[in-house]
Amino acid sequence: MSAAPKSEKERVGVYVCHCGTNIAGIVDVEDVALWAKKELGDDGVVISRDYKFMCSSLGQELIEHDIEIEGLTRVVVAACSPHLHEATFRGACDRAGLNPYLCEMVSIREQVSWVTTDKVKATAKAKAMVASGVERVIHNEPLDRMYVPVHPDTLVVGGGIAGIQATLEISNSGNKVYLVEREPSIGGHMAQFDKTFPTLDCAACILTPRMVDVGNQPNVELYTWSEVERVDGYVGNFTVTIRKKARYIVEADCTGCGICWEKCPKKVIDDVFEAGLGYRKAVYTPFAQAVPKYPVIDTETCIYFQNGKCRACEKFCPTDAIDFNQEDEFITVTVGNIILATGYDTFDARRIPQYGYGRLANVFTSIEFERMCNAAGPTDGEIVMRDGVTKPKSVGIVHCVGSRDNRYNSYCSVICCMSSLKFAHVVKERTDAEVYEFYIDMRTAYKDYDEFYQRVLEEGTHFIRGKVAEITDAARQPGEEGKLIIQAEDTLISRQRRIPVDMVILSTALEPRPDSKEVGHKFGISCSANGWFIEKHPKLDPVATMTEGIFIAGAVQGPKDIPTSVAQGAAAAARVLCHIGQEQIELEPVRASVNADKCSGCRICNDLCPFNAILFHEDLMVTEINQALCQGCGTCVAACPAGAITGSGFTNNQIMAQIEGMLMFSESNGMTRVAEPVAA
Amino acid sequence: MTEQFEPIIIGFTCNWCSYRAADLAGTARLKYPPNIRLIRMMCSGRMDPTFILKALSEGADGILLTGCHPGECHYLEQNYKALRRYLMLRRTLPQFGIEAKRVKLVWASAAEGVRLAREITTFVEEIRALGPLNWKDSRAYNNGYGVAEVEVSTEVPA
Amino acid sequence: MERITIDPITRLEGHGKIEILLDEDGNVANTYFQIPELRGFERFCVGRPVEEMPLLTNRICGVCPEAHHMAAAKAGDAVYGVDPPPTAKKLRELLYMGFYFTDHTTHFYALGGPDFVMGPDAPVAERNILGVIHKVGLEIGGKVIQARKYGHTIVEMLGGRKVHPCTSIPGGVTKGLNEEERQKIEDMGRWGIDFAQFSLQLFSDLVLGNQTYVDLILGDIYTHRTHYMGMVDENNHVNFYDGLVSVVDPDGKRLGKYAPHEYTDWVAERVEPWTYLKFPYLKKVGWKGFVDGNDSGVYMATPLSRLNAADGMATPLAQEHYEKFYETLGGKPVHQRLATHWARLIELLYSAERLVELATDPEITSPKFHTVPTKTPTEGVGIVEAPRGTLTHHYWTDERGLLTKVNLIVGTTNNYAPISMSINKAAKSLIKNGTVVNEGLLNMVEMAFRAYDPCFGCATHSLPGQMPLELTIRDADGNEVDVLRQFC
Amino acid sequence: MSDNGKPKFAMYWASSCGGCEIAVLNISEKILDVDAAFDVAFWPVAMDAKYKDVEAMPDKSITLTLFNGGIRNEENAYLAKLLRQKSVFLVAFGSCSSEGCIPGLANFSSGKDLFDTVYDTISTDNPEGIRPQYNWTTPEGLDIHIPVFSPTVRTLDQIVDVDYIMPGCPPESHQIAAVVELVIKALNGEAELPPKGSVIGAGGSTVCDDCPRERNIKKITKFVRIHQVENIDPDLCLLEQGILCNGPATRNGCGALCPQVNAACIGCYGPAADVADYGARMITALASVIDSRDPEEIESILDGIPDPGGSFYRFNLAHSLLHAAKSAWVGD
Repeated sequence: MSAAPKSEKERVGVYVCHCGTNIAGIVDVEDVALWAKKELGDDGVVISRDYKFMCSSLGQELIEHDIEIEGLTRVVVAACSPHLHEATFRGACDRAGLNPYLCEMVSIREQVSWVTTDKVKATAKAKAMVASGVERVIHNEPLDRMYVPVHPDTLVVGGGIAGIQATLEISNSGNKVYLVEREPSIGGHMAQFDKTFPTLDCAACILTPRMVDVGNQPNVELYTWSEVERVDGYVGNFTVTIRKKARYIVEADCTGCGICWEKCPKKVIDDVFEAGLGYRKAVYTPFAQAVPKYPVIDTETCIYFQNGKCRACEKFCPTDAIDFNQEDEFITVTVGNIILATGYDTFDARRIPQYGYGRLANVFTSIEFERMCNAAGPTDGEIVMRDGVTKPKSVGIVHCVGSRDNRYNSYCSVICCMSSLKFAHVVKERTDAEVYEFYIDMRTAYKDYDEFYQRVLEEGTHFIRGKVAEITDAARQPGEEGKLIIQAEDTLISRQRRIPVDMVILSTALEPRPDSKEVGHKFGISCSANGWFIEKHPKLDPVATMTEGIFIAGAVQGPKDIPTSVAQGAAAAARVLCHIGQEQIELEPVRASVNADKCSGCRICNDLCPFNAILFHEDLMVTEINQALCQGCGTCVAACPAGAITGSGFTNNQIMAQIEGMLMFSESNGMTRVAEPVAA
Repeated sequence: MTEQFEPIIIGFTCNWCSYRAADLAGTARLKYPPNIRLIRMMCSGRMDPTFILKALSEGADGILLTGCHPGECHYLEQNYKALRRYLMLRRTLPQFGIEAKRVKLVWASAAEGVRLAREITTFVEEIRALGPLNWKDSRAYNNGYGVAEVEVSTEVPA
Repeated sequence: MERITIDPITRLEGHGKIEILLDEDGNVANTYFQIPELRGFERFCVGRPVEEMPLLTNRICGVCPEAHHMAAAKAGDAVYGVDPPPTAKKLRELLYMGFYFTDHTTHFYALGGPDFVMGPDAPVAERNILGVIHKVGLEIGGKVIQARKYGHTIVEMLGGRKVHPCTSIPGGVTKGLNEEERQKIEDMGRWGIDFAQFSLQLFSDLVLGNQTYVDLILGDIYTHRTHYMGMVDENNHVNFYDGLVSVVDPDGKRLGKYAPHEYTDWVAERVEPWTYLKFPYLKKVGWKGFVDGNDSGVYMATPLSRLNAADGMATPLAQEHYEKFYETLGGKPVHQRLATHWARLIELLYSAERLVELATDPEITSPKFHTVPTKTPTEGVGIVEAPRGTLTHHYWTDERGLLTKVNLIVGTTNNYAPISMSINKAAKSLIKNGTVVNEGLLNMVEMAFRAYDPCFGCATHSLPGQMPLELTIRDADGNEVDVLRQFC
Repeated sequence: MSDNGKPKFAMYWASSCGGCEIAVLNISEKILDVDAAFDVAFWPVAMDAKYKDVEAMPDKSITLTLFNGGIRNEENAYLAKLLRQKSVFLVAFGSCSSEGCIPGLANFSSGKDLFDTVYDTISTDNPEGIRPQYNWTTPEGLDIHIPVFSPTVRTLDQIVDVDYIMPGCPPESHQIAAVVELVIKALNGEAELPPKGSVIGAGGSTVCDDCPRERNIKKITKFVRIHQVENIDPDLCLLEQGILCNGPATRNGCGALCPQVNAACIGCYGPAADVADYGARMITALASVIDSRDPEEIESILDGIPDPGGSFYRFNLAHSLLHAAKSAWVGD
C-alpha cells in the first residue's frame, strides 16, 4: 500500500543549486537537473533547472518567474539545509502567490556534497533525494499560518535581579506586569551580597533603587510571599492562578513602621536571608530595604500560632494591621506571555564530608561569607570566626565546591572564580590575614574580570592550583595545632601541600532549584539532565523556550553572573514586548488535529502530550487537540491506532511518498526507475 | 574481485537534534558513506513503525533512527516513545525473517555531528555485513509473477 | 479409456473433484475423489500462544467452529494440566449442545430429508425441502427455522458470537451464565425435545412406514462393513464433549477405548499423491486399501458410528429410540450408510435432552467458571465428537505456552476413505457397460455422499464442504414467507 | 441482466472456512430481498453451476459478486480473475479475501515448510515422504491434477482490481443485511453507492467506539495472558487490565462482541481507514503508552507479549506492508 495517489497532476519545478563549487564541486548538478526532468516527468516535474546560487535574488526570481509564467504548483529546491534557507524559498513562493508550504528543500550540500568524496555516488544520492523531495511535495498541502491575539499583560516569576530587570523593562513601556516572588521580598540572591565583582560597588546600593522602582511602578502588580499554582492556556492567552500565602498582615493598613517586629518576643535563626548566621523575629521582613515593606508572620515560630498566647504585635500595632485569621488567597490573572526567572540554589557543602562543613566550625560557605562581610549583615561587616569576635589570621578559599566534579555537578558554576577573588580582596581589605585560593582553573572571562584577578594577585593572595583533597583539624606538624589544615596537590609544582588556616570559605556551586522539574512541567518547558531549563536555541534563541510565549532569564537557564542575568532579563522583556507590539502572534501551522469521526475514544493518546494540548471530551468520548497548545512534534499522530490524528506538514502521505521517492530509483541500474511488479 | 554490496539505508532524524547534527557534520566537512538517505521529522516521537516497514518493503536494507538524548528531547519526553516503539518493533521483525539489527536507534544531539557521522559509518558496515534484504523482489514475487507458482510447483512435491 | 469428471462437485462441496475412470467395456475402472486444497494450520499455529488456539482453529471451519473451539480448549486445558471447574465444563458442553441441535436439524431437513420424504427417484425439482413441506405441511418449515435460531441463540449467548465463538480459554471460560439466560435456554431445550421427537415421528411415518425406503436403506449399494468410532462416557453412552473414544470392528466387537492422549496408538494417516487430504485408518488393523472388512483399517466416524461404538444413549428418550433403531435394522452394528440419517435424529433428541439437563443443573449459573493454570505448559490432546466425526487436537508448547508442534485429525477426514469407497461403489453399481451417465447417477452418488454429511472445510483445514440446501416456505397463496439456505 | 430481467448475483468461496456463507444465511429474512432483487447466477454451495458455465457468461454480466476466501492456489487465482472479468461489482467479502485472515498466518512459513509439516505429523504414516503431486498418472494411465499451491496467501486485491471491501471474520449479519439493502436501493436508483475502493458494512472508527467498557488515560505497566487473570473486571477496559486487546486499532462494525464477553478483540475487522499496516498501528499505540523510560523495564514489560507477530498480524499478515516472512518467498 503506497501513499494515496493525487487526483489532479501537480506542476512541479525542481531547482538544483550549485552553491558555487560547494555542491557543484562534487555533485554533477546539471546531470541531476536533466535527470529529474526526464525521470520524474511522469510525477509532474515540468521544469528542472540548475543555478549557481539559488538563494541569490536572481535565483529566487527564477522560482517566482516560473510560478507566475509556467504555473508551477509545487517547488523543490535542492540546495543547503532547510535550516538555512527554507524561509528564503518559502518567501519566494509566497511573493509569487504560491502557498509557502508547497515548497520543499532537500539538503544536497550538508547531506551530500560536503560529506561525500565519490562524485558518482554523490550524484546518485542527490538524485534519490531530489526524487524524495518531488514525491513528498506532491502530497504537501497549502497551510495557513495561524494567528493568536496577544494579551498585553505579562507574568514574571521570580523577583531576583533578572526578574526585576524584565519587570521594569516591560512595565516602563506602559504594559502591565504581574511579578510573583516566593519570598516575602523581592531582591533575590543579589540582596544578600555585600559587593559585586569586578567593580566592587555595593550590591544593595545598586539593587535597592531598582526594587523601589518596582514597588512604585503603577503597572506592576507585585505578589510576594506567593507562588504560581497552575497555568492554563497558550501563548497570547495564559490563565495563571497565583497562591498568595497568608501574611497575617493587612497590607492596606500596614505602614511598615516596624513596631511589630520590635515588640515580637520570639527571636529565631534566619537561615534563608542570613544563611543561618543571623536572627530575625517571628514577624519579620527579611531585610531593612525589603520591597514590599510589609512583614510576614512565620506561623512555625510565632508563639500565638504555636500555643495561642502572646499577640504582642497585634497589641502594639498602631494601625491594627495584624490579622491572625487571614487565609491564603487565590488570584487568577490572564497574561499573554510569561518570563521565568526563578534563579538558582547553592550546593549543600555537607555533601562533601571531607571538607568538614557543618563539622568544623570555621568552614564557611560563600553565602555565609557574603552575609558576614555585608555591613547590614549579622556581624556588621566584621570578618570574624564562628565565635563572633576573633579575626582570622589566615583564610583559605576553595573553588569549585560541587562544580566541575562528576560526583556532584560536572558543569562550571561560572561565578565562583570571580566571587572567590572578591572574597580574597575583601579579606585583605578588612583584615591582615594571609589568603590562600585553591583553584582548578582560573576563569576570568568578560570585561574587567581578568584585570580584577591581576589586582588580587598584586594584593598578595596566594594561589594554589589544585583540587582540595581534605580540610581537617587533625594537626600532624608543628604549627598546625588549633588550625584548619587544607590538604591539596599543588599541580604547578606537583607537590602535596598542607596549608594551616583559621578560616575556610567554600565557593559552593550554583544548582537548579530542587523543584525545577515540577515547575518545568507546570509551565510546559523542559529541563536539561542536570535541571537547568532548556532554551529554544543555545546561540540564536537563548531566552525563548520550546513553548511559545514562555521565556527564561537569568540563572534558571544556567549559572551566570549579574550582568548576564540583567541582560537576559532585558532580552526576555524585549521578546515579550515584541509579541505585545505585534498584537497577534504567528504560529507555525505544523500542528496535529483529530478527525472526531475516526476517533474511537480509546484514550491511547491522552497522556502523550507534555504541552497538555490533548483533551478528552468525556461526554462525546472523543479526543480533541488544542491547536494553539500543540507544538507539532507529531507523537500523537504516530501513536493513534485508528489513524485518526493528522499532523499537518508531516502527514503520513508526505512521509510515505518521501520514502518511496528515496527508493524508487536504484543505483545498480543507473538511477532508472525500478519497475513496480505487475499483478499476473 | 566481486563488487562489494552497497546497502541502501534510510535514516529518520529529529529536526532539533540529529538533523542539525547532520548539518553540523556537513559544515565540518566530515565524511561518511553515501549509502544513507535522511528523512526529517519534527521529533523522533513522530516515528511510526509504519515508516520503517514501508522503507524495508520498498527496498531499504537498514533503518537508522535518531533522536535527542534521553532527558533532552525538545518536546520534553517524546523520544522515550520512540525508544519504546523501536524496542517493540525489534521483537516483531525477526518473525518476518528480518534481522533486528537492520533497525538501529542512536541518540545524537545537535552538537554531535562527529558522533552522527561515526554512527552512520558503523551502521553502514553492519548492514553491509548482513547483506541485502531485497524486499522489493519479494513483493514482485508475491504480486503474482506467474513464475512464482511454477517455481513452487516444481519444488514442493517430493 | 474414457473419463468422466465432475468438477467442481457443486451441491456436494465447494471444490471437491471426482474422477471416474471407465475401462474399454464402459465399466468403472476406478474413481478418484480429490480434495484440491490445503491451508497448513499444523504449521502456522506453531509459535502462537496456546490460549489462542480456540480462536485460531475456529477458522478451520465456519460450519462447525464450535467443535474446533471445544477441542482446542480441551487441548489447552491438557497442555496446562488444569482441570476447569465443573461449571466451566458444563457451560462449554451447553454451548456445544446448542450447536449440535442446529447442525443436526439442518442436515436432516435440508439434506437427508428430501431424499426420503420425496423418494430418491423423485425429480430433482421436487426433491428438496419445498417438496417435503408440500408433502408434510407448512408448519414444519417454521419449526426448522425456529430450531436453527434457538441453536444459534444459545451459541451466541455462551460463545459471544454467532460464528467463531471466543469464550473458551485454558482453565475454563471467560463468561458465565445468569439466571435469565439460563431460563431462556431451558425453555428452548424443552421446545427442542418436542421438536426432536416430532422429527423422529416424521421419520418413522415417512420412511419406516414405506417398504421401498426400508429396502433402499438396507440395500447393498449403501452398505460398507467397516470399523466404527465414537466417544462414550463412563457408562459407554454416546457423549459429544468428553469421555473415551470407543472403537468397534465390523462385527460390533469393541476393540477398545482410548483416552485422548492415546490416539496415536489407534489412528494413523495415509498420504496419497493425488489429493491434498490424508486418509486416517486404524493403526492396530493397518491399511489394506479402500476395502471393507475386519482386516481393513478403514473406519467411519459419524452419528451411525457413534451409535455403533456405544452401548446406548445417556438420556431416557434418546435411549428408547436407540433400542428401536437396532431392533428395526436387525441388531448392531448397522452398516447401512443411509441409516445415518436416523441415527442423526436420535442424536438430535439426545442433544435437546442434554440441553435441558445442563440448563437445569444447579451449578450452571455459578460464578466459578475459570481456574487459573499454575503448572508449566507442556503437551496435551483434546478430543470432542464433531457432528461429522471424532475431532482430535494435539499441541506441544514451550514453557511459555507457545506452540512448538501441532497435530490435527479432523471430523470428516476420518470418513475420507469410506466416502471414497461409497462413491466408488455407487459409481460401479450405476455405471454398467457404458450406461449413459446422467443426473440419476449424480443423485445416487450424492446420496451415498450425503449420508456422511461431509465437511471438507474441516477435513482439509482448507476447503468448505457443506451440503447445499435451499428452503422456501410459501403460504397458502404460494407467496414466499421465508427462504433459508444451509449447507451442513 | 438475466432472462427474467433481474440483475445477476454471485458468491464464491476461494480458500475459506465457510463462515462467510453461514453469516450470509444468518441474515435470514433479508435473503428474501436478495432473491427478489437478484437472479443467483453462481453460488457453488447453493446451486448447481460449473466453472464452464461462468466462463460462458458475457463479461460484466454479473452485477454483484461477493468473493470470500483467500488466494491460496492457482484455482483460487483463476476464479478471482474469471469473476473479476464477469462482474460489475466485485466485493472482497470477509477477512480472508480482504486481509488474509488466520490462514494468512501461513505467510510466516514457506510452502515447502507447510507441506513438510502436514505430511509428516506424529500420526502420519508416510515413510516414503509422499507429497501431493500437482500432476499424477493413475495406474489406469490417466493424468489427474490438483491445483498448484501458491508461495503465499494473497488477498483478492493483490490479484485483481476490487470495487468494495467488506471486512470481518465473518462479516456480521446485520452489516451484510444493511449492505444488501443499500445495493438493492442503489440498483433502483434510490441510493448512491459509495466510491470505488470503499470499505462497506463497517464503521468509520475502531472497536473502542462501540465498546461499553470504562476507559481511562492509558498507562500500561504490564501485559498479562488472559487465562492467567484471576477475575477479569467486566466493566474496565481490557487493555487497562493488561490484557492485549486489539480493539483500538481494529475497525468497528461488529459491535465489540468479544470484549463484551470478557474476551479480547483479536482484530478480525482489520485496520481503520487509510491505515497502511495494521500491525504497526498496534505496535506504535501500545508502545506509546507503556509506562516506563528504562529500556530494561520496557523489555520486561514487552515479555508479556510473547508472539508480537502473531498478535499484531493475526488477521492481516497477507495484507501487511511486508506481506510475508522472507522464508515464504525464498521458499524455505
